[in-house]
Amino acid sequence: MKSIYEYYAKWIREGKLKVSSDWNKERKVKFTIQDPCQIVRKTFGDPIADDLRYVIGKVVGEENIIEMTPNKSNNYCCGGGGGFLQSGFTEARRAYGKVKFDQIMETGADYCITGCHNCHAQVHDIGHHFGGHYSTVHIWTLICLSLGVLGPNERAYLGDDLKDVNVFHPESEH
Amino acid sequence: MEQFEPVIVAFCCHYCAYTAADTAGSQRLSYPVGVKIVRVPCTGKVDAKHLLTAFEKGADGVLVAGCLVGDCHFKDGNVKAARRVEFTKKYLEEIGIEAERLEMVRMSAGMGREFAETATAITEKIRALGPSPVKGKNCCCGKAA
Amino acid sequence: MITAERKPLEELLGYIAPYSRILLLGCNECVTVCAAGGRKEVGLLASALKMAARKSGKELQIVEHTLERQCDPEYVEEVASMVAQADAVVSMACGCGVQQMAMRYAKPVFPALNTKFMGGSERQGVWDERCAGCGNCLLGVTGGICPIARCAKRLMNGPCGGSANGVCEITPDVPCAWHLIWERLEELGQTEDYLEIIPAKDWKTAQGGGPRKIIREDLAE
Amino acid sequence: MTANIVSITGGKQSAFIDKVKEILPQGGNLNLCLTCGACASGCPATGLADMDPRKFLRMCAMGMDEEVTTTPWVWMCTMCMRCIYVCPMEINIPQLVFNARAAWPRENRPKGIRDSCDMAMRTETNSAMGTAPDDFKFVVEDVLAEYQEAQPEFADMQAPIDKEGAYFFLNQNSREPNTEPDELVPLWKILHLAGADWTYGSKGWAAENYCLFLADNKCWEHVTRVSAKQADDLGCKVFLNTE
Amino acid sequence: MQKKTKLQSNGSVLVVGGGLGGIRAALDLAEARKDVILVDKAPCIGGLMTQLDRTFPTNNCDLCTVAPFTAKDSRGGHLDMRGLTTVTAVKGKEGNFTVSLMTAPRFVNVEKCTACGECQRKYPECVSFAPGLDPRAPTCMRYPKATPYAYVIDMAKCADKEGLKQCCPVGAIETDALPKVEEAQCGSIILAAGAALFDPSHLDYFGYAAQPDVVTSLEYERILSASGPTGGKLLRPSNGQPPKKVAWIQCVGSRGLQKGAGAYCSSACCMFALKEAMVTRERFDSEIETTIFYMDMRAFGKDYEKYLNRAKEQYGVRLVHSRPHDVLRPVGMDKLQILYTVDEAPKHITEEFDMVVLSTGFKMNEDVKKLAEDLAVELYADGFPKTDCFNAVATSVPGVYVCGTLQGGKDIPETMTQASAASCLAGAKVAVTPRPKAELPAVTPECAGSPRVGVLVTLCDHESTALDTTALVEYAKSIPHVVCAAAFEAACDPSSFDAVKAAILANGVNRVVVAGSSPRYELEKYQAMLAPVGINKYLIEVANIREQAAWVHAGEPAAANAKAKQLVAMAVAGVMAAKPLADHVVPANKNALVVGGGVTGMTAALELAGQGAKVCLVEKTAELGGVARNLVKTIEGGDVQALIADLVEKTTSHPNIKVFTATEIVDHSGQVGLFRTGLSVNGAYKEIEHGATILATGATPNQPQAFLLGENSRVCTQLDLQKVVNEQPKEVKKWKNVVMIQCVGSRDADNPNCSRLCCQSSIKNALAILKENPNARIFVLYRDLRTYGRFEEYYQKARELGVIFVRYSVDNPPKVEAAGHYANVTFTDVIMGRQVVVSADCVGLSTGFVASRKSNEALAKVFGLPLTDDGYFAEMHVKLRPVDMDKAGFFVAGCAHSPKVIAENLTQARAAASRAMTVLANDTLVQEAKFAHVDRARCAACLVCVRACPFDVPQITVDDKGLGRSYIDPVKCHGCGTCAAECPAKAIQLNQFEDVQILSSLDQLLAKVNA
Repeated sequence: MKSIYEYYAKWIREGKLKVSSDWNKERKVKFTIQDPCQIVRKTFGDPIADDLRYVIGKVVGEENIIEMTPNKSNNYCCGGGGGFLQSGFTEARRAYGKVKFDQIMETGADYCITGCHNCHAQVHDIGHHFGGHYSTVHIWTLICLSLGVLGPNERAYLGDDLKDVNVFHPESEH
Repeated sequence: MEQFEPVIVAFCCHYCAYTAADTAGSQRLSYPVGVKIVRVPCTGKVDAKHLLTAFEKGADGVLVAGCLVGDCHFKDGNVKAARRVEFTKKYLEEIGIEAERLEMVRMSAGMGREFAETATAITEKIRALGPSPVKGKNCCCGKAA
Repeated sequence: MITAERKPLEELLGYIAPYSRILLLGCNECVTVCAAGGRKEVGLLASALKMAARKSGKELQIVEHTLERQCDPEYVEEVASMVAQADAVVSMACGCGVQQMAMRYAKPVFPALNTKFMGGSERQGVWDERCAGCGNCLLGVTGGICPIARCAKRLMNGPCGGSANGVCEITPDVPCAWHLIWERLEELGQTEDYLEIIPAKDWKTAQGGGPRKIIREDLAE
Repeated sequence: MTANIVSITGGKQSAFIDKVKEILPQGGNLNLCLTCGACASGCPATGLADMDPRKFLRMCAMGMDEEVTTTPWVWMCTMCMRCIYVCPMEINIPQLVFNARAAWPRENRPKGIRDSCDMAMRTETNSAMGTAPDDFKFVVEDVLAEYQEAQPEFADMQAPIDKEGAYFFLNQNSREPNTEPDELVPLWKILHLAGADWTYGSKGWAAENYCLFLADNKCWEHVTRVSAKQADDLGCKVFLNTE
Repeated sequence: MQKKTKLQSNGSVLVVGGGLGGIRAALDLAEARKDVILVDKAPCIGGLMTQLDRTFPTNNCDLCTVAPFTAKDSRGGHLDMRGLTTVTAVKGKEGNFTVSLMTAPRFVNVEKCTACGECQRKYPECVSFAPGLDPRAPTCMRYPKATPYAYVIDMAKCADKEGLKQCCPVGAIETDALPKVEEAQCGSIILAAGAALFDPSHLDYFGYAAQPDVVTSLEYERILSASGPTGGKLLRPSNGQPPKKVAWIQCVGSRGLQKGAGAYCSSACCMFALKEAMVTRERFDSEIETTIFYMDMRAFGKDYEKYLNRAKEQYGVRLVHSRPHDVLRPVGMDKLQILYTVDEAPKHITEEFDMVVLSTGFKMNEDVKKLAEDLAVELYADGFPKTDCFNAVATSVPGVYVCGTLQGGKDIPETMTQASAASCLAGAKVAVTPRPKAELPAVTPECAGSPRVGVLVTLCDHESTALDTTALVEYAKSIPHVVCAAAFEAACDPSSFDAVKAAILANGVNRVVVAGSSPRYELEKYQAMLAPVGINKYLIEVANIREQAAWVHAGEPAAANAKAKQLVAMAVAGVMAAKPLADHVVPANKNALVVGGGVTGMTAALELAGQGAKVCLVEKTAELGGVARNLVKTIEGGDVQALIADLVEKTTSHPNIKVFTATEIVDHSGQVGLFRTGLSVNGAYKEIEHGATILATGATPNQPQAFLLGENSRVCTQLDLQKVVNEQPKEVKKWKNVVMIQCVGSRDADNPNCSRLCCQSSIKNALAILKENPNARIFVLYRDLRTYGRFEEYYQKARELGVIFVRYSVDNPPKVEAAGHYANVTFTDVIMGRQVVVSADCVGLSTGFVASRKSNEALAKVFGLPLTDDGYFAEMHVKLRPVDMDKAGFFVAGCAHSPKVIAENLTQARAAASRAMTVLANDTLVQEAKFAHVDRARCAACLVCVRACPFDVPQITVDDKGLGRSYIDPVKCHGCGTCAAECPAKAIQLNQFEDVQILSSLDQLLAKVNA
């Protein structure tokens, strides 16, 4: 049982994934990271969070990461886990997520990178609900973006600012 | 005219201020040469008579330097000294000597820096006040050097 | 014990203005105990006078001496040679000592102290008035607390209307003597003494009868 | 207030917390609480349903079983483990919450979670959306073909299912194949470019486990076993969690 | 006979560790004339305490309280002190250990080094010591007056060995020095090497590793310290600004089961935090807000509860019962955020602070652990040594003792007590070595003759670069009465001393002025050196021309030279006015009186008797054993009744002990070494003579009227409860619910202090109940659970077994009501916000102890000893002298000092015995002539001195002429001079500091220097 973050980092270190953050050199789009409780605190601890940061740093540029506080193993759960999303206690879930929302807003980042579906859905939802301006994005989307292989149809969660960046086979849009 | 260099007698408790002065020395923290130290076993030993005599003999200022409150090796000698300093200040005022020329300060043995700073500060204060008004013509105490 | 306090320096400087050789004379009795005129105070005053005089350009010569007791002629006799070499004497004794000196010597004698009262020490550095020397002691019926020395109005039969919460209406930090007397009598179970009316006081035995004198015939020569 | 008084009389009865202690190694340290409040200070669910982890544990300790097994708070806890992370006594509050969930009659548990679990139980894929193996296979193959064609650089990209002996066994959240299939592709591309030897399983590919959240022990164990078995059967070395 | 063989087994005691505990143990032994080797791996002794700023509960500065310890030359040749030394191997057993010692090179010859600092200025990179926060203290020494007073060099960091060697003006640097390996024989070993502190770097949620403003309590202490990195200014490490809000988080690394924490309580951190908070407000800025986040505020030591109250009420230190989850600093924010919650409501609170202090606990030191393992000492899993349940300083290996934080986390007084106790036991194993008889020089007529002053200028060239010593010597010669003056440069060279002595004899010098460094270093040295040539030790004056001229005015040579001359002139004036004095010699009685026949008194008596002292043990009641007779077992399982039986047997049969039961103390006189005490033995008067006295009179179990105690049969005290559990197990088996209430009659207005032992005794009883009846429900209602040290593990055990602990506040105490067969206890559980009513079969009240006020007051009056406000005997120094009393020769042990558990009482008994042996080992006692004397002809018997003396020494006594005059006992006088300053008749003078000496110095000081 392994987390794929470890391999993302490994592959980048080994040069198998030739990622580049050049696309963001000028743009300076800012990213923050939601560490998934399940993978970081509950399973692999800070080393996996460091791998995740290594990957994201290579992909968007280290200088464009703005950390939430707290983070890594001591991160604050977004409130998507444990079945909360499906439990029907929507109001409580959003109240729970308000702290996370504030933390994201505090960073001023344009994007919150999430590594897990629960987080993605919750972070996306609270952003929407509390009127945040950030987008919520999977890490794989950004890896492909930085590899220059992200097609037009794979950008559902990118904001308008990145919709047209490095588009791979723009003609394939449907 | 040469700058007035006040002569200040510092009665220092062996256990704190005297040691602090040693610490200042070993740390090469300079203070004015006019500050002369008289070692006492406790500021509780410092008599009002010693304070007045210092002025009578021509001191421009007098410092009584004892331990921090609660630190006295003899329980409360420093507190008694503080009361005596207050008493003497009133006497000085009657005589016509500015009470600020006499001061009680407190420090611990490790406070070498504080000792140097205090000695410097009081010297500056006295310098601003000028020579002691009771320094008579017959009194042979002029500049220290 | 007789208690006293030092006079302001200014007053003393006024007395001795014409003189430059001063004998400053302390007393090792009451005024030593009440920290007004013992050897230590003599030293302080000598310093202070010299400095104050020097401020006005005058160098004082002060001889310091403290007698065992300044109100006895034999002791006073001891300083004859010192007095001879002085222009004036400043006495740090009580009024009795000053007068003893003045009677014996033809030189000017000045008091350095204001003699205050007959008192006792409450604690280190604090003295309060206890006895007015009335010549007819009532303490036996007032529970050992004197209503003459300790009541501002010298009342003989209970407190005045101004006594409230146990304090004197004239000086609120002084306890009402009659309040104290009552408490003390209660403590001793002698409250019936309080009911006894004390007749109007005959002040003849006090200073009211003029200067007093005691003669012990067996001792007096 | 009177209504709220907790009355303790008579002998000790086996309480909810005791049962949970029996299940957990070292009893989950559940008795060791120092009531320091570190858990409550850091729990994101503190204050929801007028509860916090310390209070919940305290009520369990006081034997207030009815209240602790009916409070909806247990469904608001995400078992994120911020509590146990700092607890000086390393008390397993998340497991206590899990068991409190399990104490609810299944029919009273939140419908959304229950349905998702039930759905997963109906198919060997474990998909909470009920995606059948064939449907998954179809979607994967369809999307793959589309991209192989549209983006010739990825013409030989693969998305194998049940490839025996593959190094990685990949799981996949049901959301992509069901609602946003294009989102499957970036991961495939990465794996392709990295030259990873991987496979999905026709059984047990779904990454989500709502039965766990439902605290349905039997079901979540089943779900987990299906995935693990498939990975083992295919001879995969590494079970790669994609989220 | 057996005792004798032990004493004859020659050798010394090895003390490992030169912290406070090690120093105390070594000094005790040396003073009791036992040979000691004290080793420490650090270059100088002093240990952890020298890094502290001030210590609780006196908030004293430690620097000056520790300095006399380490500098005092009272070792009498018995103490062999070695820095940079480690024990590499140990062979043999009790009475005959062979230890291998390795001394790492210091690269500085301590004998030659004058601590001038030249090497440090030229080669600062070789300075290696880092006392937290700052890589380098102002000097490399751990604190400014480190003993030995010399530098140490880290040769590994030195690139230019030759240059370094050359830079030393006295050639003290030995760059090629090699480690020295030696073997030593010793009869017993004391491990006093202290403990390490928990490193919180890995606790990401507290932010220590990432945030400069998060510091450990020791680092904060360094910031407060005058010798610390900020020179005694309280500044935030992040930005150098003074903080406005500081928070402490308690129990970091203690009371935990995860992330490397110890399960035990470190015992000292609560007080430490309180002290830091108070000092912060008192000394730096009373506007600084101080907040302590705690789990239980453990102020269990003597008078510590009052200290806690003072912190809260007088200093406004805020206490929050909460363990925060996080210390955060969001990106871009200047301040730290603490996230916590309170008991009353489930909600988050975020509060901003400028600094956060983590109260990190003690951990076993790995080096020490290795040594303990080499010695085959049994250790707990956490590495701390296992010790006997009735003997906290005895390890599993006979002859190996432990004390201080090495034995487990503790504060300074407890360390000092254990150190003395360890030295008592270790010292019993080695022989007394004869001390050369001290020849006291007589005050000869010559020394009082017409003054002939010799001036010795002893500064070395490098120390006096600013000074022209030749000119100084010439100047000195010109001073009237100076008959010779000379400079001798190599003050450390013994041959130059001979020249000096010759010069003194040749010139008929009878008074000496030493112009050199501070009298704090020079005076004792020259007093000893010049005694053989007939110079009275009180006719030597030191002119401090090093610290006060050469160094402080190094930049202005003209001023420095003028000042040096003036200082010499002043010293000459002073020494001219000085009087020759003789030290006092007091013959010593070598017997001891022990008052109190409880376990403490018996233990003290046995230890003294075992070391050869004759002991009178006086017990008020008809029986030995004291309050402990009511106890069954200790929490560890120790059998108290067996202990008492054993002690009684040994005490009554020991040939050196005479027991007087049903005996009261009637009167007392005399002084240390020569006391006389009158006893009423069964009504008959008897007088005994003794040299030292130990008070072990115990305390009284409290019986407050509260919670239906004495009214309802279900309600009892913990002492009663213990009896019931022991004697009526059948009854206990029937119990369903038990409630215990803590702090009944303690920590309240009537009895403000904590009784210390109740928390563990409730837990002991709870565990005993559960052993009989595992199904019983037990509730313990407490204010702060004070299971310090290893008691914490029993607290954990009790929780594990289901005991429920509920906090209550004084504002909302529990209620106990009779309810038929039961007692109903109603209390609030704040966490749930609910009232709870328990129908209890038994309510156990932790009623604690109160001082035996009446009998203590009577004894205090007879002996002339001080009591604390709440009626316990007051020790001399709550920190450093926990068993010594103000009156020399008196020692206190056990509950008479303050309530404590049996093991602690026994430790204190042994400590008191050890301290008493330092008195009893001497045939005579030498007292320095540092006392005030009264001119009876001048005395007015005014009582000012009687009232002013801080130690109640002056008395108005009637002389043979019937004259009542003040008398100051030279043996009792501490020499502060307060009486002399206040005497209105100027009848009192203080030896060595007489008015004439001070005034002559003043005269000289203010006279013009003709330079």
